[in-house]
Amino acid sequence: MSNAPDPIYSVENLCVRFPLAQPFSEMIAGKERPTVRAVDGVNFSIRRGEILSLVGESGSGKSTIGKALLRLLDPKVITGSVCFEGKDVSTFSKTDLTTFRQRAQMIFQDPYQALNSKLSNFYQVAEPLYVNHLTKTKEELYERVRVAMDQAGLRPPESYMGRFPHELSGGQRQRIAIAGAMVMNPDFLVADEPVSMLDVSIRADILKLIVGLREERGVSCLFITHDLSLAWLISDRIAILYLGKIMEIGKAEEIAANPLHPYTQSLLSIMPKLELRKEGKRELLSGEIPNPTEAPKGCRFSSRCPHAMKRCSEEEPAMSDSGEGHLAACFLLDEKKA
Amino acid sequence: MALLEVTDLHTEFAVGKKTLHAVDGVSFTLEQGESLGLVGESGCGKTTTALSIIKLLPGNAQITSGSILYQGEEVTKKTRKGIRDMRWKEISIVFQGAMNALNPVMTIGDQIADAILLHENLSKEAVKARIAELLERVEIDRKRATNYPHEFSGGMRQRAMIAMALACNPKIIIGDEPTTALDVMVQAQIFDLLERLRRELRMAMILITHDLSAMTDTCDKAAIMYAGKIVEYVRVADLFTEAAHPYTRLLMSSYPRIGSERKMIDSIPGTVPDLTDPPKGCRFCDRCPEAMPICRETPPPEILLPGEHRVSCHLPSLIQKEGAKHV
Amino acid sequence: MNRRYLLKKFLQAIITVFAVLIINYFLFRIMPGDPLAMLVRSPSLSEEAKASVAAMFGLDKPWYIQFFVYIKQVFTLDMGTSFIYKKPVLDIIAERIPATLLLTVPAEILAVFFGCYIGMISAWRRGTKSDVLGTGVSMVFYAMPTFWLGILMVTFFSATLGLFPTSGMMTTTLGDRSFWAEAGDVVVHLILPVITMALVMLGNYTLVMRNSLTDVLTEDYINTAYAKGHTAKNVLRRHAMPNALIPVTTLITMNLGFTISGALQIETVFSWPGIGRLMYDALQGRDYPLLQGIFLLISICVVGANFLSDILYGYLDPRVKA
Amino acid sequence: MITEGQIPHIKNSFIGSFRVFCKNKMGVLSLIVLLFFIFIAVFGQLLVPYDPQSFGQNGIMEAPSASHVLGTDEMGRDLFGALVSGTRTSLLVGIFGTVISMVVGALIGIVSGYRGGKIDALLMRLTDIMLVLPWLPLMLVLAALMGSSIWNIIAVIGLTGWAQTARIIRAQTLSIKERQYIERARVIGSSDFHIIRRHILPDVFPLILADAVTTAACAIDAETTLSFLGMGDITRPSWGMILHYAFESGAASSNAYWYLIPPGLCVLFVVLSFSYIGNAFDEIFNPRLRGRSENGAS
Repeated sequence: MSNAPDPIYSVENLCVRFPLAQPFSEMIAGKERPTVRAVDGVNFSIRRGEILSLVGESGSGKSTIGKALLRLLDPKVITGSVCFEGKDVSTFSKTDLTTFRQRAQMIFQDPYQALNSKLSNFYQVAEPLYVNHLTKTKEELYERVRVAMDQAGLRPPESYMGRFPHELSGGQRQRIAIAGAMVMNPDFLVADEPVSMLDVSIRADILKLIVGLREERGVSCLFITHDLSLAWLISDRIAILYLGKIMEIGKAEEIAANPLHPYTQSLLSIMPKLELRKEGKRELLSGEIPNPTEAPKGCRFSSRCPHAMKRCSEEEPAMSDSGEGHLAACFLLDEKKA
Repeated sequence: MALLEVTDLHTEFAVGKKTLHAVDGVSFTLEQGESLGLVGESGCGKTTTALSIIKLLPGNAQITSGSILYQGEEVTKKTRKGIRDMRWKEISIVFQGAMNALNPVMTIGDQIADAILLHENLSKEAVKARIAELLERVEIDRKRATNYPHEFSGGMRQRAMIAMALACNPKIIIGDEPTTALDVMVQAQIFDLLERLRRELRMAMILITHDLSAMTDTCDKAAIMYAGKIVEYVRVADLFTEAAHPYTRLLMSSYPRIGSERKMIDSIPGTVPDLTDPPKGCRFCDRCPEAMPICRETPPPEILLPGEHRVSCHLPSLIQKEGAKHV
Repeated sequence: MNRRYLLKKFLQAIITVFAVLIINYFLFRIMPGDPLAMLVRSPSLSEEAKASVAAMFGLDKPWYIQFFVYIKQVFTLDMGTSFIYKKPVLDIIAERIPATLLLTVPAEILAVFFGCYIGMISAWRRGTKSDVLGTGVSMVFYAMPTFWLGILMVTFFSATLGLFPTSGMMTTTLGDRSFWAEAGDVVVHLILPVITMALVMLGNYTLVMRNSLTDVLTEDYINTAYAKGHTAKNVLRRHAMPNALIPVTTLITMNLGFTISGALQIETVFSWPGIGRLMYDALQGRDYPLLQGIFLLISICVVGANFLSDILYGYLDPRVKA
Repeated sequence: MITEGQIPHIKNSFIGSFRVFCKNKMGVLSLIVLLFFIFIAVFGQLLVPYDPQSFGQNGIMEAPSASHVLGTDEMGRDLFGALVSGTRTSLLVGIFGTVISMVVGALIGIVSGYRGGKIDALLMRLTDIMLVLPWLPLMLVLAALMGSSIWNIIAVIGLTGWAQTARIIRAQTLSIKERQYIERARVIGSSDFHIIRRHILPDVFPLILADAVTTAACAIDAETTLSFLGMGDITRPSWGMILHYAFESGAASSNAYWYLIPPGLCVLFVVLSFSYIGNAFDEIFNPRLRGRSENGAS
């Protein structure tokens, strides 16, 4: 872990509002488009060489945050600031953006979809170099592709280059995708559920690869997952998301050993432990995560919280620090302190 | 007499000119009220095994040998009518991905009624009352019987599917990856519900899953399948301490154990063998860290260990284990 | 189906009708070169007719006034006077509508019924001989030029076998007859054109039904139905067909609007005195007011049929939301 | 060691697709029929012993004989010669009309699908309007107003036929746009142009091809109908025009089968071939899109 004081990313009060479908008639009438808040005021930072995990169910906005970090969303839908090395990504000039695209990369969830099946593995890995005109000679291009594939564990690289993604297994494809990200020597990586589509038996390889990049090259990473136990396994810190907002953030060990927010506690209790479970140990929540358009008032978790009080549906709890950067947004914590 | 007894089941698919041995000599028994987990990676034949029981196989698949005894009757010899009468009334299924498994143009109530009326001669009112009771059992408001599937959330659809599966009071319920594509919390809810209903209604259950961890809270016994065969058959209570087959043990170490010591999980290198041309020895030998020369040549013997524990492996430590019996 | 969906579709239809009006306007006025010269290019036009064209289209006024006059004419149902028939366009069209309906309605019913049936059998027995035959025959009729099939029918059944009259709607030389004798005569005249038209439309419905049902049969809920213990026939009847019929029904409704243009060829070949034949005559005689009126009528029929199909879709498919 | 130049970049899917195509018997047969007609269109004139426009020396309405394989028409012209020169016109209209409607349709479809937003809304409204316009009457009116030159007919067919293509291409572009490899292409810094050229066009192209075949069938059918209804180009006789003269001269009632059957059969064979090839393409490239409707086929 790094002691460098300046974070590679700092995110302040990030909100993302997606416009909903609007009839053509209303569009020409100039009516304001209805929106849905996918991300609703999120603050966090990622230190150099750190792996931060975003954990949440579908609809929690975790992938949207990942895209916002990489400036993949329409700037019109974003408010708040996302700073990469102290500079707001929305203010990037064209040249800034070109450098930025080389330094921040992404790994996708589905290795079957993230690679264009009509292009060879070589091209998949070499494409970033092509589109950014990063290599001058063919030899240099070939060498960089070879090194990246080797690093991604595709050995020998030559045996993969001429083939196409559909000739490979899911794990090998994900390695191609990782090689395609590594070929530019990025400093930062968004890994969006990189193992959720893979067989259990090969998840470890991909996770080791990501951890290895951090260990050997100091690559920082935002690891997006729905699986708290995977987040706990590989990351330094974990942020728990619920309906577009961070409920709890802190060191991975802290979150696992001493969860503060009721949502985290419940998530933790249903994680499989591969041991005989004692009766009643699971704290199941009722219902499902509401649609972001119908988020409850006050604390957005209040509609499913087993400890919900009257206050919870009236006002929204602020993040409170319980020491060592372990923060949670819940009124129960205030009561404990008081 | 066991409720369901499957012996040496072989089911094959015709793929072009080749034959794919999807299920290759599978045996297990299921007692009344018992739940069995069929676990394995995708393509190892677990769904085919389950669907063979009610002969719900695609046109290019066929049960080639073996016997399936349901309440002492041979299913493979039943007439079409006999099979149809058995489906849903005796054995029902909760399919994966309830969005597609429910008919989009019928209301939930009508779809449940469709199943009831097919097997029972009930009055309109009785059917209506039954639907309301079923929906409440799965914690859905009875008024929502008039809703269409698309008006339900993912978890609710799966609950409705469960209600439909219970419609004719079956003795066995098959869950075919019932929680894929659902959120972790909803997954836990569905497993919890299935487990509760099974106990209340004293049904037997076969749970098909690729996720070893999902099954451990729900099942009494686990059958670990690899490439069309059951490699290990063990009580879940013993699984964590007694797992004997190298595949089972590797599979167990590919899950992180949150709360204990942080240790990187393991992977199983290599890929599943081609089932149109399976290896002649042990099917796991290419990926097994403990493979011996004999593993490539001879199929492993089945070893009976104490406590209904069966393992198919050549490992001497197993063969010579105390109380081990050869089959 | 909710109100918003209906409203949205209704608005769309209104916008489309308006667009059609505009296209219609420009189509007949803003052509390359001098519009009057363009319009009266036909040498057979008399001076009187030329003057009436100029007056009717108001070509001496600025274009926005012309457009306003045109819109006003449309809304007051004043479509001008036909060159050939020297009567108001609207009256002529109204006279011809019953004949076209008499032809198209039975043809449509026959085509829908047999097309859907053949399509259903083809999909259900996909790959068998009956599928290859059913699909093959449908494709042949689908690919055939409509008028050619009509001519062949006339040649074979009327000219060679002498079974049916070759053209027209009734035999005019017979003088006064009872109503039933006249009706019988019309039916005899109707058989060939109706069969021809039904055969031509049949192919489209067969193929759509087949594709739709084939897709439905691969869905998971079909498997669920089998697992419940339904017989194959019941699965088809209760679970597959209700789903497969949704796109087919909307297509059939949508096609209703196009039926008149299909009738054009049939009516021409069989000299059937309907809207289609009228349009052919108007084209031959370059009768622009009449042509414009018919074109507007057909376009609005199509827009109306589309709107109807949207409503029907919203009614049949519970998934449709605004 | 392999050098970069030896490594394939883009999958040559043509050979693979062709193999799949070859398994479709009707598709292969249709392709052969079509190639035969194209051959006739190009070299056919060499086979005809008579000048198609010359008349007077021959008998009128003669049944087929050794000197006139397909007989003669009411003005004594050799019908075999007319049929051969009609092939050229019909195929010309079919091909050019298709090319225009494909270019327009694909352009609108890709722009609409890729850009989205207001441009998309506007273009799709336009497409919807084009789709509901009854195109046979529209073509007739346009042909009547613009004059019956073959190029006008091609323009009319091209400009009325693109809407269905635009819709299909837009739908496909939308679905491709949502794929993760497009997102990945953006993450690595690709320009819109690069994404369209490298990722969208190659994926849309098979669909354009499949749709082109169907459109070609419609275009030939449309030309035939236009000509039959007397809106054809008199200087370039086509199959439809032969049928027009046949009908006008009362060939139906006088049972002049040699005058009526061959041109219709030619249209039928060509249209049917295009349809079967289209079916085969659909099965290769996009089995899910089979259910689409053909609006406006009158």
